[in-house]
Amino acid sequence: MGDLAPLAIAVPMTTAALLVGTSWLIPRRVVDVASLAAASASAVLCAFLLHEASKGRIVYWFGGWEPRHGVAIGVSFTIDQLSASLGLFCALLFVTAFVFSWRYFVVVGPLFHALMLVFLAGMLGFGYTGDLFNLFVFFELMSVAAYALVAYDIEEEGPLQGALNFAVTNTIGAFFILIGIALLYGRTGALNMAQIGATLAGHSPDGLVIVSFTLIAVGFLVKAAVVPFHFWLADAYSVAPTPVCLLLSAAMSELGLYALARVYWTVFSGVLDPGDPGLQAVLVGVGTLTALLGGAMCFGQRHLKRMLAFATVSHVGLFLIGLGLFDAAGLAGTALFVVADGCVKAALFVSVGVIQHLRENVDELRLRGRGRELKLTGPLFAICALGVASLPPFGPFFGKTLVESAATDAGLWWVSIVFLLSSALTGGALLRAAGRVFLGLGPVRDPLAGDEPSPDETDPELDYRHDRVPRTMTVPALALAVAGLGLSLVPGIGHRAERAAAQFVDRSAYAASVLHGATGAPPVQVATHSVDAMGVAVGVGSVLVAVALAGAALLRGRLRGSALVSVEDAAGAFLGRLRALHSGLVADYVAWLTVGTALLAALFAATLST
Amino acid sequence: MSFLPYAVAAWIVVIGLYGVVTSRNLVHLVTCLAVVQSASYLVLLSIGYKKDAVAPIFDTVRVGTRAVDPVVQALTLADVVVGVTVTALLLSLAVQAHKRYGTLDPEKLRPGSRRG
Amino acid sequence: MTPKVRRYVFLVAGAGLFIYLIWGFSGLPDFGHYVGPYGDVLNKIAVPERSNTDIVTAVNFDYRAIDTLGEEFILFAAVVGVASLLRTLHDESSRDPHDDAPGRRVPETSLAIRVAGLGLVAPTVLVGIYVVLHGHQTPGGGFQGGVILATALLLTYLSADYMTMRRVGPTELIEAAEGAGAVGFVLIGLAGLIFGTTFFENVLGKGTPGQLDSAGLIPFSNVAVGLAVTGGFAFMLSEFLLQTLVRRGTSGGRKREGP
Amino acid sequence: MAAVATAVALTRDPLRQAMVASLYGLVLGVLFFAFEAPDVALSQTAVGAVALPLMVLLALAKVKAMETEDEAEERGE
Repeated sequence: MGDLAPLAIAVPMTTAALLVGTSWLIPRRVVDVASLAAASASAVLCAFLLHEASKGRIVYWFGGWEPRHGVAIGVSFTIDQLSASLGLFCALLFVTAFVFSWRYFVVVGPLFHALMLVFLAGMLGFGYTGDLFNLFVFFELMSVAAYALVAYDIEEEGPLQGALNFAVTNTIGAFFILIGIALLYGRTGALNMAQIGATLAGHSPDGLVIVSFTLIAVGFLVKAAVVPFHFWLADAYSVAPTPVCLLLSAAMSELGLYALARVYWTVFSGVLDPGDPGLQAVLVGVGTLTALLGGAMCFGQRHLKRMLAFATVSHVGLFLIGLGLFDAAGLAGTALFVVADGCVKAALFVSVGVIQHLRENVDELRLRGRGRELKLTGPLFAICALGVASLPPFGPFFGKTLVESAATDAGLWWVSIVFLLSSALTGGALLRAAGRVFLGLGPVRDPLAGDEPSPDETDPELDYRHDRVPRTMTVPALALAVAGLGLSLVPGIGHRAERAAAQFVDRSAYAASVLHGATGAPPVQVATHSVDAMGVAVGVGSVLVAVALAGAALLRGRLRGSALVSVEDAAGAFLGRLRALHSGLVADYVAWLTVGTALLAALFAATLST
Repeated sequence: MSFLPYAVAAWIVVIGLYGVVTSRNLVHLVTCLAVVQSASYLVLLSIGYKKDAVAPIFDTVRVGTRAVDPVVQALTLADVVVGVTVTALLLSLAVQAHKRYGTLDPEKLRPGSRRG
Repeated sequence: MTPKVRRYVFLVAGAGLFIYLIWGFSGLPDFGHYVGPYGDVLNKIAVPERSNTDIVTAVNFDYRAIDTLGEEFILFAAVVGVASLLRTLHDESSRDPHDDAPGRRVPETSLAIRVAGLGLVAPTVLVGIYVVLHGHQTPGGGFQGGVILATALLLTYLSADYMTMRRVGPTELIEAAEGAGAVGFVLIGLAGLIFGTTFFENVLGKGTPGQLDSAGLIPFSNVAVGLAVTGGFAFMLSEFLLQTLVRRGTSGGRKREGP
Repeated sequence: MAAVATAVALTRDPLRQAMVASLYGLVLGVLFFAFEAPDVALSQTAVGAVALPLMVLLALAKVKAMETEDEAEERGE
């Protein structure tokens, strides 16, 4: 069954190449059907792989080049439960994205579908590989496909700017990763992650190890859009076609963090101790900053896609906190949170796509009350917004509360407050948008969301009016929402995640199964965390704060004269200043990237070197 | 002397980024990015280099002769192709930007300043 | 940030980055004294086991073939991306190719230069094909040969004109070559899976090292990649060329922007 | 090496920069030969010294063509 691993990427790749090679022969519908079929086939293969991986780690050596005396001479796919689940998640997202794009574009050649399929292959390869350079190759594959997809709508105003900022910053990130890999290769003479990890383990960290860890981390954090490397994200997301947004937001940022976790646990955990308080402090600190800044920026947007983009940034910060705890419990919670939150955010993007399809606009203020007739999309959007605000007992809440309890166990009780604030800000912004768009609540002007004319007022994707929502759009939205919200209700899911995480963080077991062929079954006995009263309180609290924030923003006309006004003015000024930082200038972004790298470098150098 | 190639590579990274940050022309910016990327070729090949060794090609020399590391060369080869494809994609973005807005200056391309 | 502030900010951060990189590089073995197991093992085993005298090619097309597959599709994605980006907008019309595109001073090319240029095409193509086919023995292979072949197509343009190039390599054919090369390489991988046991496993006889028909599947991989690279590069270059021949229609262009 | 790279980054005019970049690609190619990496040298020379500058030149030609056309339009209107 492990033989299926290469097929999962070969199927979409072959389909993409065939579609382009024969583009003048085949009609649009064939392209649609073929790409949907290819994505579904990949999803089925991924499901088989997950089934197989739950029995033991799959190690697949390309070309049959197995390691000799502990020296890897080929490239392996190393698939454990976590990477297999992530692969399945990505493949299923692609299936829904293809269903959604069925009726989405008026004119669309095979180029879009081919790029999407290559994007899928890139993601799967990225998740499955066990080799550091191969990871870089798939990283680039994913990136290049994403650049082209973001810029796909060339007829419109925004995309070029967004795609350029995206491509330039991420190319620099990829370059840093490669330098980091080169340093490791120079030290260990290996590219296989398990082998590098085995060679490094037991030594004390020196300049080379710290620098290469920093560079690799920066590269992945750029992709994950962690502050201050996040600037490109809102520009790119706000202009990308909706099906692409869905994938970028729900899968690509998360894959960046996944790679950071994978590389840390397999390569660096033997030399940079996971118990090191400095390491934890840096990552949790950066995550906190990202969560709060993203949340604030999210509340300060009126462009719905930008709003969701900053919600993504904020949640990426929360994920980073989860990973930054450097233990299995935090990782398990993060994994569940990633999947649930990814589905919910994808459902929200699809809902925005529906609005855009019908109203040719994605500006919250301009859309005021224009969504009243949407009897299905409106409630769906609102429920998903509540899910984002972490309403118990739904999926996002479940993942979050597991991370919170892991953090409390690690002595970081204040992490719960960060989670509460981030959920409240992002959920509140979305609830405010839901109230305004679907119920017509609130004033037509909103200083918090910015009064400057929004740059992309014209419809970015379609140039004529539709009055019906095709089922190919509502079904994916519903399916995604149900999957995301209902994840927590799957029996035993928490335990499964914790087993997978425990398997993920065991570096020596990983190395043994990769280099010496030991079977790597996930451990059966793990400590199981469950939802506690504190967690429920935080969840309910963040929902209440979110509702209060949304209410305050929508009812502010009636609150005039109260003390709230001065608070609001101050908040408006603050958000305005924050927005000004996001200048849309690629040179600024690269400068920030350099500053961020230098700062992170200084922090790591100060905390890690002995 | 033995450290020179690495120092040169670090310099190329920084000077290339400086070019990117101060660029007033997208085509110029893209070329500077290509310069940054070229530093990685230099680093990789420098790492695999050995003194008094031959190229890892054994059509005329005997197997077992001291040869430089072939892996870094394969990686660099891949990297060169990746670099040029990304550059090509960026260039076509720049051409499109110019077609749309009539300028290659990133300052003039930003959302606020392009109207009017 | 104003350009000035940005420059100062960068100078400080860039200096930090420089020092940091130097700190990292200083942990490497001295230049010229590298000892790593991976490359040495491959240098030892590739000739006897793979009958392949150019080890770099063996690494690219056998030991680490999956990297090359990924890279092939990076090229593919970039080509598709360039195609989707530069596809002609509705408000553009193609210029009559005999018209001088402004800024292009080619038409005065003298006959002698044309003949010389065209004369160069044939040897360049031959060199390109040779480099592709002998990749497993001597320096070269699919990438290098492919780039050379694509450049030969460009030479045709530079010495003649764009129309000739269209005749030599029509876009659909180039696209098909790119697609076929990419599919071909996946199929070579699949061959290993079907006839052997794993993806990219060699399933052909390996022959004698140094012979053209040695090294099993590697020469075939080289041809597939050569095809894809030729197609890819030729496509991108010709797409850029096509751009210089496209002009905005009088009705459209940037007048669409702004409120 | 470092000097040529610096020259590429600091040449502001993209047309001249393309020429310097081509030289830079060639220098790198020669250096890689010296590093006993003929495979890389071959592709670096083909890509860095020829293909890449060529693409830049073509992109610039396109931009130039558009600008000339704009000026013509402005004069005409």
